Amino acid sequence: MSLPIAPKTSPRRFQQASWDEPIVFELSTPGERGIAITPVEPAVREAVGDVVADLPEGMRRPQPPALPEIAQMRVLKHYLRLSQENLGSDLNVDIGQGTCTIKYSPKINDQLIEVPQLRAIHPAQDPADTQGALEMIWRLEKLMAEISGMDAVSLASPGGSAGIWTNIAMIRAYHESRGEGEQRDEVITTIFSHPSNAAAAKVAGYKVVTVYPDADGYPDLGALKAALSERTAAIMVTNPEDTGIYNPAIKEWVDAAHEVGALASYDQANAAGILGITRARDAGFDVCQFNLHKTFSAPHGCGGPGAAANAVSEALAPFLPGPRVEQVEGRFVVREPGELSIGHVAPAHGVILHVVRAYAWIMSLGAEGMLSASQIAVLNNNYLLKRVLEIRGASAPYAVGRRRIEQVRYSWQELFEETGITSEEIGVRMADYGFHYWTSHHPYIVPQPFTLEPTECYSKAELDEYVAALAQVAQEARENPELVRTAPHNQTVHHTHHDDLDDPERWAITWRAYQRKYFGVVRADAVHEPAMSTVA
Amino acid sequence: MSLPIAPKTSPRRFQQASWDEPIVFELSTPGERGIAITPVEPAVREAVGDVVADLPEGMRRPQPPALPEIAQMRVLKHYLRLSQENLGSDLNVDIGQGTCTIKYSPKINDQLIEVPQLRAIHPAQDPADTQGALEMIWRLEKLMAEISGMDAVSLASPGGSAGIWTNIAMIRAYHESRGEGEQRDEVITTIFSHPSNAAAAKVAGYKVVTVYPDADGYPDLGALKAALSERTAAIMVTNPEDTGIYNPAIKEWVDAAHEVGALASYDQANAAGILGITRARDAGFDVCQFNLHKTFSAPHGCGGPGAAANAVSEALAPFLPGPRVEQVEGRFVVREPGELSIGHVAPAHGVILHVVRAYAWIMSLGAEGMLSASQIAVLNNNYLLKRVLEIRGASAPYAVGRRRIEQVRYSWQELFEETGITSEEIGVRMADYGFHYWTSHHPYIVPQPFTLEPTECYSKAELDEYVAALAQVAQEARENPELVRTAPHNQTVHHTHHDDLDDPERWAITWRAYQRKYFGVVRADAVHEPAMSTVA
Amino acid sequence: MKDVVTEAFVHPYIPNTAPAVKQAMLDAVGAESVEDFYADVPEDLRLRRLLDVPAPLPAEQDLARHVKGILAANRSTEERLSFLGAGTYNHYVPAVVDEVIRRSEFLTAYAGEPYEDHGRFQALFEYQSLMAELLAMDVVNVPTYDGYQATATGLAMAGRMTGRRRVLALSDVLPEKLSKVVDYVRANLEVETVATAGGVADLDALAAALGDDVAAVWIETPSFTGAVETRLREISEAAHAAGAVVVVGTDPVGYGVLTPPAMHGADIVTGDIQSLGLHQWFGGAHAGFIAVHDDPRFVMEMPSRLFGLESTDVPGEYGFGDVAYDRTSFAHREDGKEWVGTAAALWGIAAGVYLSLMGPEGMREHGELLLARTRYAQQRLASIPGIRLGDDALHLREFTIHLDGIPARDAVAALRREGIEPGVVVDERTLLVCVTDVTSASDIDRLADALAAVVSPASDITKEQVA
Amino acid sequence: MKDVVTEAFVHPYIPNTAPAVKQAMLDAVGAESVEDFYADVPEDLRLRRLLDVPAPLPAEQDLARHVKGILAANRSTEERLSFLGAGTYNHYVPAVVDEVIRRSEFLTAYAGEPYEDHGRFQALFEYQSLMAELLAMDVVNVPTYDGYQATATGLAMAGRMTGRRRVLALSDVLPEKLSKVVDYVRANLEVETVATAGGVADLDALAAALGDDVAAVWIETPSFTGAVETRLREISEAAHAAGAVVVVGTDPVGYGVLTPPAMHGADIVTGDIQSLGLHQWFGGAHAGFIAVHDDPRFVMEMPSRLFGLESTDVPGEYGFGDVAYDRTSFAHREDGKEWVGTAAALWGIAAGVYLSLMGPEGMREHGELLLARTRYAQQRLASIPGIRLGDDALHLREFTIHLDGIPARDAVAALRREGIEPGVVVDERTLLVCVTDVTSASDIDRLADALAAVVSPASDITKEQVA
Ligand SMILES: Cc1ncc(COP(=O)(O)O)c(C=O)c1O
Ligand SMILES: Cc1ncc(COP(=O)(O)O)c(C=O)c1O
Repeated sequence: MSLPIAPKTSPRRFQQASWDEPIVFELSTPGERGIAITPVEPAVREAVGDVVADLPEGMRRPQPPALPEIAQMRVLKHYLRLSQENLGSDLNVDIGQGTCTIKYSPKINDQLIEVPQLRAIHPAQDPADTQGALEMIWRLEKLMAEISGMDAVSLASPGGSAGIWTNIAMIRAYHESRGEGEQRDEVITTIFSHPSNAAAAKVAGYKVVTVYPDADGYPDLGALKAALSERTAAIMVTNPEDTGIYNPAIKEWVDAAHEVGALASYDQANAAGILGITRARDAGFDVCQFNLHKTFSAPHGCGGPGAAANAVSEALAPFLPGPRVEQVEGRFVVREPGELSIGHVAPAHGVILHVVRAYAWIMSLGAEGMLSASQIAVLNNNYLLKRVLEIRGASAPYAVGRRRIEQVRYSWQELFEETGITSEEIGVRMADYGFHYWTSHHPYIVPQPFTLEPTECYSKAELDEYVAALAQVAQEARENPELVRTAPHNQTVHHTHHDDLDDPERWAITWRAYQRKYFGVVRADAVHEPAMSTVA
Repeated sequence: MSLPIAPKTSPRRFQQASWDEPIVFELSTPGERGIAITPVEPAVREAVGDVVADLPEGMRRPQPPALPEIAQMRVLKHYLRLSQENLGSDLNVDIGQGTCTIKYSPKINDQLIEVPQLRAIHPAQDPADTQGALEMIWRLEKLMAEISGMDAVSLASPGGSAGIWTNIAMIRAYHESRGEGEQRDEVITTIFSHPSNAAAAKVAGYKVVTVYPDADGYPDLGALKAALSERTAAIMVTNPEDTGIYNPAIKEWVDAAHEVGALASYDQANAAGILGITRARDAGFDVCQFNLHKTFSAPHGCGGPGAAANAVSEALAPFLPGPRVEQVEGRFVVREPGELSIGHVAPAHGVILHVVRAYAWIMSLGAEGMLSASQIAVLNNNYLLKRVLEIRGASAPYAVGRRRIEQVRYSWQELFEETGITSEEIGVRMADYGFHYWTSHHPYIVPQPFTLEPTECYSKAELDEYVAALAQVAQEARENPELVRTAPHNQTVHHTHHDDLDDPERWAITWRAYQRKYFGVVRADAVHEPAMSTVA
Repeated sequence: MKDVVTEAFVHPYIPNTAPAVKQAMLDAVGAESVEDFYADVPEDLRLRRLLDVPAPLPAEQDLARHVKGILAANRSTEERLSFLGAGTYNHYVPAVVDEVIRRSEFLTAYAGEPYEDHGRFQALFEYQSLMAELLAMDVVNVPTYDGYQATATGLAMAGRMTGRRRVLALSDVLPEKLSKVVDYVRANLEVETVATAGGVADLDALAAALGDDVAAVWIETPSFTGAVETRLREISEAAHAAGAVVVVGTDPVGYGVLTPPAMHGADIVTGDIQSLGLHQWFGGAHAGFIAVHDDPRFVMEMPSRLFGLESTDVPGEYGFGDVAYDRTSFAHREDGKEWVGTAAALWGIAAGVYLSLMGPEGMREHGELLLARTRYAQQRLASIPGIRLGDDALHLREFTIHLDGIPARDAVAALRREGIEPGVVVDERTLLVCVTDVTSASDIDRLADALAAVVSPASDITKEQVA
Repeated sequence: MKDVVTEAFVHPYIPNTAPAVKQAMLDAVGAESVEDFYADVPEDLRLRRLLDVPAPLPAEQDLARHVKGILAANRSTEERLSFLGAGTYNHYVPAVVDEVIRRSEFLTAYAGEPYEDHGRFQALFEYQSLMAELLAMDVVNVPTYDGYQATATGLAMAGRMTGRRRVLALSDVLPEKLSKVVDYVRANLEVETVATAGGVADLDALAAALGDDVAAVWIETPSFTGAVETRLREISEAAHAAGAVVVVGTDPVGYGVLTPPAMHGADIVTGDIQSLGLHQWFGGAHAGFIAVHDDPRFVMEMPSRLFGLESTDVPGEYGFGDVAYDRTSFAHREDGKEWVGTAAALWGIAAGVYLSLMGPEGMREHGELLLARTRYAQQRLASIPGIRLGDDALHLREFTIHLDGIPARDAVAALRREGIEPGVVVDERTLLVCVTDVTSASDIDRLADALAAVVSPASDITKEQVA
């Protein structure tokens, strides 16, 4: 063959890197060193003697921990190889982490946080030396207040669910402060709200009531009203819900909650479709949280760190966690949490890396840009909806014929009925074309679900390529189901057997446990019996 | 299947990432932007008017350059994907770039050069503001003087071959300064010295005489003596040569050159096996150069930037390129090149990034560490030699039974005779196991050559794995030659047809030329006839 | 109402703002404008004005200048000599750690499957495994938010396991951590603080407080003041005798030389890994670990993800997956154990790289260095007239000093004027001083000299007197 | 003689210093000690002592502190207001560029095959292609060292092609570059400097100097002083009429708005890409390009590697390879064209990423910004009594000013005291001033005010007077 080169296929031919790397312990060679430690200074040694030998009885570790011994380059190589075996959103068209709002995390923002003036500052330093960090927090709080319409904001929560926890912790404290702590022991959520709303409420001691949608998939106002009572502490809802459907009666929901004395908590983890369109305050909410690592572009880091902004009404402001940053005569000062505050929810001021990233993202876009981001996210989503529905076997249950906001929960039910191929299997096969997708949270109300959220960050060409892959896999499911069922074929590893993962006798959660259970290799420092065995 | 997992194979199962990426131009969508430009300030606009419209006749580009229009995330994604399709030494056991001395480039050194106090300084700044950079240069020059035993050092040359050029340029200036410029018009090198010695001498106007080794592969002193005369300007030799053989008569070579009034130039691009063992000065050399990107660990950057240190005797010091850094009363000052200097060989002070990296590498190791690095590099090499020779079909021509220094030029001649598989084919197949190797420079004096240089940076386990892959491929060559011949199978792309690359009618050196030649797409700004067609 | 945004807005982060593409997409879906998509949002909830935020800086260089300009008001601990700890520590972070966690593939990944995100699963399984060796326990979670959360969850686990309500806190706990823990568990548990004696647990007080209503005995070691609990074995035995779970909150930095709590009978060991390869980041980069023995009664109470090893269709290939996924809120909403969400996985990878580099020797030497410098700093400061050590306990990295002649705040203010942060003010007369591998002997000498000059300006303490 | 090194030395960069492994390897090869391997090095050439260098800092944190400590003596152009150019320019570098060239896979790769190093081949082919669009030429090399080398080689090519010896340099050339070029080509070519008129080529002088012994007419545009050659078309015609090759040395930064030299008849266009996405790095990060038309007479004279597109066994797959490898010194030693070696490939990738980000609009706006700020700076400075512009030519980014009342060095010294680097001293009374996208209007105003105060302390020039 010779030039010219034929056109490329669509979807692309993809093959993920596969290094067949051993577990890091297997790279160990006795005597190797990964890094040298700065020596104890002779003057110190002379002054203090042998501090290890002097340790009290039983405090000196009898044998060194069985960490591997590996020279530096090989440690690096190992982890770089593992990194190539991972599909970050910088490499992937990452629209299949539905509800998880994968945006472009601008590289400049990563550069900005790496300056020593952020990376190497300590929260207890003289505030005169951390004015820049405090100003960042103060500025982002102001921006979040405007974006949400709320009165006060805290950036202390170290994740979206952590922010939900902060919401319910404040709500609990609020009712307690009014003497209604005992009485109000229920929280209402919807099944298409993120599970952390239900789960956090439970941890806070509440009974959780879950409302299901009406036949069209819209949150059921009647069902809510039936559930509300003077025992209700709060409603905790996501909107648009995981289906991408916006609750048109959201104000009525909030009003109904308020009518029984309950508060309304808005899980705005993902506001990517409605920034500058509508605000929590406009619907009457008392409290909401945004995920900085979703709507505001901070990267997801394989599952954290994340960060949330909690925004509240004036009535709830005293309950915000501390410390708080205030501006006094042009200087930024730190205030410890007050009487009513729920206290500290995490170390220091929260995840400052994401604070700076979110601030930079907002400042790059401004009001027009954020509005535009929402609009394009929604355009992308509705464009994708159109294209996906053109694939035989795919459907978008609920609200048929209506538009969605920023995401859609789709179903392969028809395809499944026709071929027996599940959504999960399709998801695995999709990654053979270099695309990830996720089904949905449990329970699978939507049968054979898959959830796509294109955000504003992907070009039409990328969406088209994604859809081409979906269509291709659907066709494979019909024509060559075995190919789909035996996937993955082009990824780092092959079909994995998950049976051992649920059996305590067989699971292997660490290398150490694996060595012990399967090879009888027991570490010298092994503690054989869990001491707590005295407990029934 | 279930736990436990079977042992891993050796060599490893490897598959390189393959994204089937289009050419960047194919990602273009009209209207997209990769980055926004800071706007012309209104005050400026008002003061200067429309500077583009005001350009003189013919100076305004008639149509914009046909660069692609791509949003930022997609540009990033494209290049990240390409990066995964490349086998850097951070990921590879890169001992097959024989003669190229791939060392671990410590990550700390990359961090150190990224401080604004290095990255954002300008060579014409007040020297008071660049004392740190000047001190680095000064310090590394001192270290290189000690390492080479020479009297003066310049770090101005931006690559190893550039350093060789600097060597011959100084030699030429030296002879000219003594009135022997005309008379001395020959340079002698050896065939196992790096080709740049021959090539640079030619550019400097010299006739090149190449000496071949004796039957044992040692540089032939008799042949040298026969070639030397009062026309000889210099001998320019590498030692150890590309074969890994150290010329035991190196001092006799130098002495013989000196006897006829010629200078002796030592290509020490690679001194990785002899740091702290023996020095250029000890053998009487007048000038030598080291590659900072080889022996001193600076990374190779896909083929540069590189950097060289030129070290010279006192007699040659006045000929060193400028500017020079000197220490005067504890301050570092910059001196422009003097009368005899060959002048500037590159912008400013040379490749400061590599200066700092090399300095940091030396400081991490110190004298003991450098010696140890040499010794282990040589141990690794002789260990590898032992193992490779255990593979049927592989040999190490010359100096049979003797040790080598830091590298070996091997031969697959036996295997080739048996199987018809060439060394080049074996190299391609090796990369199916995740290992690169390179054959050797031309001409292939050693038949079916391959050149391995393990340096001090690889563990025994890595060397063993490399050899296992070599043995595996040799076996494949016997048992399944087609498998080898049709390689690559596990790499980013497949067997490539090189015929078009040597035909001016068919080669495609740019996308633009490809579009024109194969699709008749001619850019609006195309210049149709090379204007120089008037030249015969 | 009309779109408030100008049609021509094109931003590098938003490809389909390119006008022709945008129009083509609207056409493809049969929409007049993007307004069509918001049909479900009632008009009275629509903002219908631009958000009132500052003018944007779409040019990256303008943005960078702006943000750097704000951050430039900070002075880093590279510019100040810092003895600040109290939960956030200034340890050296090897360049390789930064390199790995900067990798796009790790930094920007989220929740892919064990196939195309094999690297993440393996790196986190390795993290779990490396921590397990350091702690001498067989099960470690994928990191939760921070040490506060880890300990809070450790106690909540104990509550669920025992069905009891009392928690005895035997150590001095960092106040912010106590605040979090108490609020987190208070729906089910009451935390009772048992006063310490000489900086460590008071075993008599423990004996008096223990009973069959105690869910957990909670030890912090090193404690808030850096005191290492040396009688954990006795505490564990007492607690176990009462049917209580021993929950430890710790910093793993010392376990290259110190005996890990599991070897003294701890059941649930929790803590923060900020010391293992994370920068200080203004206290904004923490991650929490929870370690237990390989006992399903414990494991099944853990809310976090646990990555386990598995076989694949290819012999010799390591596969991974979620162990006992049914524990989690992802699987069962409020019926799962607490909740799981985006927590701190990247920091787990960082700590894994850190421990891979350090190895046993590195952790041993590092632990010894910290012990030695702590002791040296104690000696230097205690030798200053007017300064006493807070207690005689064994300390790692941190310890308190009492200032006789000057309020702690004043001492801090005075030393800040010299570019030194001498420690965190604990009370009127007490400072919490921290030394790490980054704090050299001469740094400590500088602190001592500066403090000496402040607390007893007349005296002239020099280093020689100490040795 | 015995090994001078202690046996116990273990370094993180040298795995096999681990004693047991080292011994096992010695045993495997049957060597007593590493000394055995040096049998060919005569004893009288052996050093037999440790090198006399400072004590090492094997602990990374100690090394980092030491190196940062030295570099801390520098003051960056982020801390100073800089108007320095003269070949090294302070342009903004997008973060994405840094991200890509930091990638381990690119940073540490070298010379792999077109298979497992496909990414490098494609990225550099794309670089060639992007540059080709900017320059409107069909062939661009994989970068050589820098613009000095590129132009030197461009002239050498002309020499080989024509077999002639004279080169006419029509523009003001950066002295350092002229130094390099002259020494590089002098074995074969004589460079004659033809004095400029009004900052640009003197066409009458050219006419007088041209002859059939002229190999090349050499134009620098923008010249050393930033002057843009506007009569290149006429120059080319004259040169071609004489059978000479037109070699241009340029900075491609302006070709989003300016007509590229090829469209005015240039045959070989050379220059530096430092302006396209490379930081200043003390002048240590340069790369040179050589562009020609797709004509084998030119292409076959290029010494650098040229990556070309190719088909593979798989339809639709892009393969790459070396075009006309036989040209090179790798293939034919001294019979190749000059030489090829490790040059500046990574910077080519950087520039490729930069141009991919910029696109046509970015380059257009950027070019306009530079023209506008240059003009603005000229206006502001020229309006200061005692300051005159060096010439009336069209300038891009740089221009000279003449100071009537004060030596240039003194003006520089005075402004440095205010943290301003006003420009490069060209001669007694002349400064070369440079503005870029990083130099804002207010920066220029600050320069003007500061200069005004120095050259005519009495006058009080304010910005208003200019507009
Ligand atoms: C609507 C909603 N709420 C809450 C969360 C939880 O956020 P996090 O993962 O940060 O805990 C998510 C994240 O996916 C979400 O989509
Ligand atoms: C011995 C020797 N000399 C010279 C060179 C050329 O160095 P560079 O590639 O930096 O031009 C090399 C590089 O491979 C070499 O090995």
